[in-house]
Amino acid sequence: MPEMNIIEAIRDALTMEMTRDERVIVLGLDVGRLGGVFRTTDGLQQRFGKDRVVDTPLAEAVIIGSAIGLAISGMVPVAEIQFLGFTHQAFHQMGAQLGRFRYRSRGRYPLPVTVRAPMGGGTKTPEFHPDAIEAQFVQYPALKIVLPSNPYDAKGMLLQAIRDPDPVLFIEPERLYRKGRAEVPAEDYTVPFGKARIVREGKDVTLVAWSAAVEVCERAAEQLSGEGVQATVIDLRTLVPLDEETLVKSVESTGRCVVVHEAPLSAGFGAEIVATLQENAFFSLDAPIARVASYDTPYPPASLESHWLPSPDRVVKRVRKLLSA
Amino acid sequence: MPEMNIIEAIRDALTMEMTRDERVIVLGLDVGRLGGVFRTTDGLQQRFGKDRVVDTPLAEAVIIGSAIGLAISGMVPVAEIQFLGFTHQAFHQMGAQLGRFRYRSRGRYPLPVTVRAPMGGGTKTPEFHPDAIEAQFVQYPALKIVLPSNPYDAKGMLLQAIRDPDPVLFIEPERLYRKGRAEVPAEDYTVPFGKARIVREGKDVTLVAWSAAVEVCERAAEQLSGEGVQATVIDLRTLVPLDEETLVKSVESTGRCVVVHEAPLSAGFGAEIVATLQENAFFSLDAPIARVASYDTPYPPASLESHWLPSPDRVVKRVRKLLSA
Amino acid sequence: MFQLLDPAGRLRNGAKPPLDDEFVLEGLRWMMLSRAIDARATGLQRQGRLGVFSPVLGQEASVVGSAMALDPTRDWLVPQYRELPAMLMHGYPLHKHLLSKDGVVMTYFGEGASSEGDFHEACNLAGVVKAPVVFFLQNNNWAISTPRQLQSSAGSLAERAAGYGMPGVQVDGNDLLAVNQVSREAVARARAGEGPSLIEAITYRMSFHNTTDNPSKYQDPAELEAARARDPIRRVQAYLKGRGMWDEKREQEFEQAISEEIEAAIVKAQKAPLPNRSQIFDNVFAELTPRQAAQRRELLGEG
Amino acid sequence: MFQLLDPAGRLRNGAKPPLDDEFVLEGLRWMMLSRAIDARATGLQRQGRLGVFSPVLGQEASVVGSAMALDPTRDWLVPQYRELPAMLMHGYPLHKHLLSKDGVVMTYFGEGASSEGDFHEACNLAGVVKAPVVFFLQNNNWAISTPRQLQSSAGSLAERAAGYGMPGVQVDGNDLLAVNQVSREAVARARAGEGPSLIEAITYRMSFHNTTDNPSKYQDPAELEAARARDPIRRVQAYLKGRGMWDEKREQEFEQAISEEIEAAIVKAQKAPLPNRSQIFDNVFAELTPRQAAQRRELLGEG
Ligand SMILES: Cc1ncc(C[n+]2csc(CCOP(=O)(O)OP(=O)(O)O)c2C)c(N)n1
Ligand SMILES: Cc1ncc(C[n+]2csc(CCOP(=O)(O)OP(=O)(O)O)c2C)c(N)n1
Ligand SMILES: [Mg+2]
Ligand SMILES: [Mg+2]
Repeated sequence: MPEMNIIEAIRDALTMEMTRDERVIVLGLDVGRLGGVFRTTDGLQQRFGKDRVVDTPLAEAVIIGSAIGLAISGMVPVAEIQFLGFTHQAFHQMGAQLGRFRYRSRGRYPLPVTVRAPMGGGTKTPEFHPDAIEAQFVQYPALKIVLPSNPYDAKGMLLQAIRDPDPVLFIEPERLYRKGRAEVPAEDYTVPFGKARIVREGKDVTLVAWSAAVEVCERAAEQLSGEGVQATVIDLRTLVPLDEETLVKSVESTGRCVVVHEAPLSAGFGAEIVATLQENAFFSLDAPIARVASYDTPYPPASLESHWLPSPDRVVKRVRKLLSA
Repeated sequence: MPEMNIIEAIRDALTMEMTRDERVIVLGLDVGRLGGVFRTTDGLQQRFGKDRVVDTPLAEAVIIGSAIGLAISGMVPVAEIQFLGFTHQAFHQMGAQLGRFRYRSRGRYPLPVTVRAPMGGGTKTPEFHPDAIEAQFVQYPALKIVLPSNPYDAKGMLLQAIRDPDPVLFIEPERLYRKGRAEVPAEDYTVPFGKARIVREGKDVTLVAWSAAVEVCERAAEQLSGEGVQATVIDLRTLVPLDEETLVKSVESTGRCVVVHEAPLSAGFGAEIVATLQENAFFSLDAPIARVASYDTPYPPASLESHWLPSPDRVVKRVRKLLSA
Repeated sequence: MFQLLDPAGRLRNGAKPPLDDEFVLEGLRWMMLSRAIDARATGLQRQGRLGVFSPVLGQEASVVGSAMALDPTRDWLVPQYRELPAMLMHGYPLHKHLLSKDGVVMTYFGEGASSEGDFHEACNLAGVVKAPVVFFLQNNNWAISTPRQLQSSAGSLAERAAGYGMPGVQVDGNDLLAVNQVSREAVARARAGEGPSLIEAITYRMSFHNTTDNPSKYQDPAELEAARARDPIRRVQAYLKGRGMWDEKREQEFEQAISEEIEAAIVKAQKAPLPNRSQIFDNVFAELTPRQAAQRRELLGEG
Repeated sequence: MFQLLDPAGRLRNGAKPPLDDEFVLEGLRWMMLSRAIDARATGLQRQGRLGVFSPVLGQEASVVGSAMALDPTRDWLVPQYRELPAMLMHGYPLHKHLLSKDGVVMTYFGEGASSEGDFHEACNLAGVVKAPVVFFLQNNNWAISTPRQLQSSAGSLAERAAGYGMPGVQVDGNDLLAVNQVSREAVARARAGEGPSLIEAITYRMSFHNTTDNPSKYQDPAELEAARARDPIRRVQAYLKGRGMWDEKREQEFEQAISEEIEAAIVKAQKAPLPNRSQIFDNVFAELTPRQAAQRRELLGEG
């Protein structure tokens, strides 16, 4: 099986799906000749031409707006936004338009649109670039929100996203883009939405994360294991739809849970996980569910981001506290 | 003491503060000659002139942008957005700009800006208009988010908002704008942020709400009282800052809690309340904390909104279920 | 400002009639239908039998003249909310087909909406990709209470087109013939692959913004009076009269037919079943998420 | 396109020198400082001693000529990120004062940024309220890899000004004298209360977008070569040489002084204390919320 990093896995999925389905169009800033600022679309324009890999003017809202129009007229657009934080500029076209056409047209205009964007800090990019604002999009109930954390999922989930009959916000873990290769099947496969991945299993505590925070939890679990604490790590993969079943089952067995995410704590998606779990696994809980998140401040200067972002250390500390409670 | 409805209380606060502080400027769509689409600024332009009550072009982002610029240059702007749902168009100027100037300028440019907007359904306005998206703004940690639910708070909190040295999103309960008058002091007073209001006290369950949902809880509590169930109703008043103390104390005494809000359930601010309470009142809880919210769909057609929005009935049912658990 | 008919309904400069009389009559019928619906709907709203409603009153030539330039078998119409006759004419939006290779999109918006950033982004992108779009700006002088001169200090909004590399034209929006001509030119241009155009139709909102509005707070009655003298419907009627195609009898026939059409539509609408609450969950996604499905069960008491 | 100096540094049409030689020398010094910082910073970045960095290279006349039109005692400068010499000249932004009654704001942005809707909303509002703003558009032909012609099909971006009721002018952005002149005119206009202006400075990004970029993927080397022949620094040097104000000795002196200035700044920067993690919580609000205060205690291990 070939080995790929996340960038390569994404490129592989795009190439595959553009080959298979002529309706697939890639559009965004610098996706053409440059091949994307992270090179995820490298070589696609040479291969599929300028009509299918389109460099747009610098205007995020109309990138999403065009994707909506293309979808209505029968195409299957994959829009790239350079950083998720730049969707600030396109917010009104995302949830309030992209996420409502099927509903307001009573099913006449389903929008098979994928919006791809990298997210997250740890690479010393300034504010906007790293903004982890995934929870804001969950408040638009007709967008699917999916976040692969590794090359295998990146490919399988992107193929799923493009084929999905509804709009999907596909958020990529920027920090992990080139962090090591893993085996990725060369052939066509999809990873279904709404099915969390159990990264490792342990009996003492459940760590829940998505996107790059999964890697933080893995490192925390490793460290905890050295201390004799066995952690389950769950990679949520998709926030909408949410795999409540896997979450509940795990917490029922461990009785303790820490949710970890890169967004600031307050009103982050971690709160939703806690609210859901305490409702559905209440009588199994041995301790309150904890959250480890970034602090409630704007994104700090690059030299301080490592103190601001959730770290394996902070997760470990939180788990210790839970176990001693 | 004079009696006012919420519209009148807001107008009173604006008039008072514009008289007291020459730096206060009102700007927005139709705020001048028309006096605002809800008449909250009626008569202000005649009184304070066109330089202080400014009808802007139809562009929400630059309304917020101008407020930022005015604040940097020493003014105290109060921007009106006609409906909170129209902030979709201004999202990038709200959290990512208005909410970051003090931080990114290391304190050189604090922004004493107030953004006023009505929110909520129940008046048969179409999508956008009623969108309850308050939780999205909480993910911008340097915005204060405040939501009065009655005339007294509307005046006192608006005076507080305008005088606050930081940006405040002041969300008004549209459905309650003219729903009855209440006593409002004619004089100057402020309602501090971060202090919830205990609307009524009961020993059996705590109902938590903000904005127009407070009225839903009051009606539910009334109904429950007829069934012999005594409910505490807490009006949160401000989401940022959050009065955790009042919440925790109440739930410690009742052991049961239902959070009620108009936003769709998933990732609504109710989740944050639940997450916070289960962490800080875990051992006092007799049952999981419940949420009654709108469903996870786009805003439905007007004829169906009453089924979609949280109703006293749904709250009562949920409380009964909690008590029988 | 391009004009073919003067306010008295005379062809300017003794020009030849540019359109078939039957076509103009058809346009007039749509315009009169629109005006009659405005009156009837406002009445129903005042009786509490209809929700908030925005009349077209005064803008009928602008809406009808432009919409009649489209080919319903292949073009798309993307309205704002003040284009009822266009929607009746073509459906909302034209959806009988996916956009065909030579289909054209006509999109409507007010001078107020044109201050939003999206206007700029859309026009600019359309210019770059030579999209087959007609941007139809109805400048009716008002955005609720905000007058045109507070909306922009541009001399003409059509001038903005140059900044997007497309032609822009200002047309008398109360002149059915002129509106139709510039619209057909723009549609033809788009269809030929030459790219988008911007049309600024100068018209006037002769009524309230919508049924919740009170223009007496902000509108000078003299301005409204002046606008009435430029009434687009009377202009076409005068033109057709001059051509021997219109008289009182004809007017009565039209009005009678229109009134019957409207009453029939009201009866039909009243019989239409009210939406069922389960429809709240229809068409959210192709398939509901488990959480949405659970909420639906709760709503329907199946929980 | 307005020009005073041709690429060889000769005044066009035998015009009289429009600026004091000392002023031009001062401009040249800023331009040369900027270019030297670009080289040094790129070097530091390549050694891993500096973060991502965007050079000004090629645009020095555009940035310096415009910024020198401002009065630092009362005007404001609002840069994008490619205006380092302007920021060194005036601080970022000028903040010694609140905006005074006759203060002017000059704001910089690229032709790429001008495709965003905010450009439109800001220009339009500024036109309506006659804001004392100079919109300075640096058209350097690139937005990362996206060339000007994919950004807009407008013949000139300065033409957009008409749509906002303000004057627009295209100027040779590699001509210090011409940039300064149109900038001073726009500043004077704003200061006189006559409202905003749009300046489109035609220049060329002679380097990468920033240190993470690789222009060989998208740039035709011939185009870069052509741009080098229009180098803004050599143009001013040639002009001053013609006026007997520049020679090799002078050049060496300038370069020597600039190099010392930069090295001193680096030494100073290296000595500056690193920010402390507690600063994460500084200036979020005037006063932290209880929740933020608790988080701060946790961070500092005081929890
Ligand atoms: C984003 C947004 N902002 C504001 C409004 C409120 N609003 C509805 S119509 C209108 C005026 C629109 O004016 P114009 O575009 O000129 O169209 P007209 O009503 O004149 O046809 C306004 C301000 C809205 N619906 N959406
Ligand atoms: C909202 C947003 N979208 C995209 C970017 C990424 N980005 C940074 S600079 C740039 C190009 C800007 O081009 P231009 O405005 O012409 O300025 P230049 O770099 O040429 O000076 C892009 C696309 C961003 N920072 N913010
Ligand atoms: Mg209008
Ligand atoms: Mg550029």
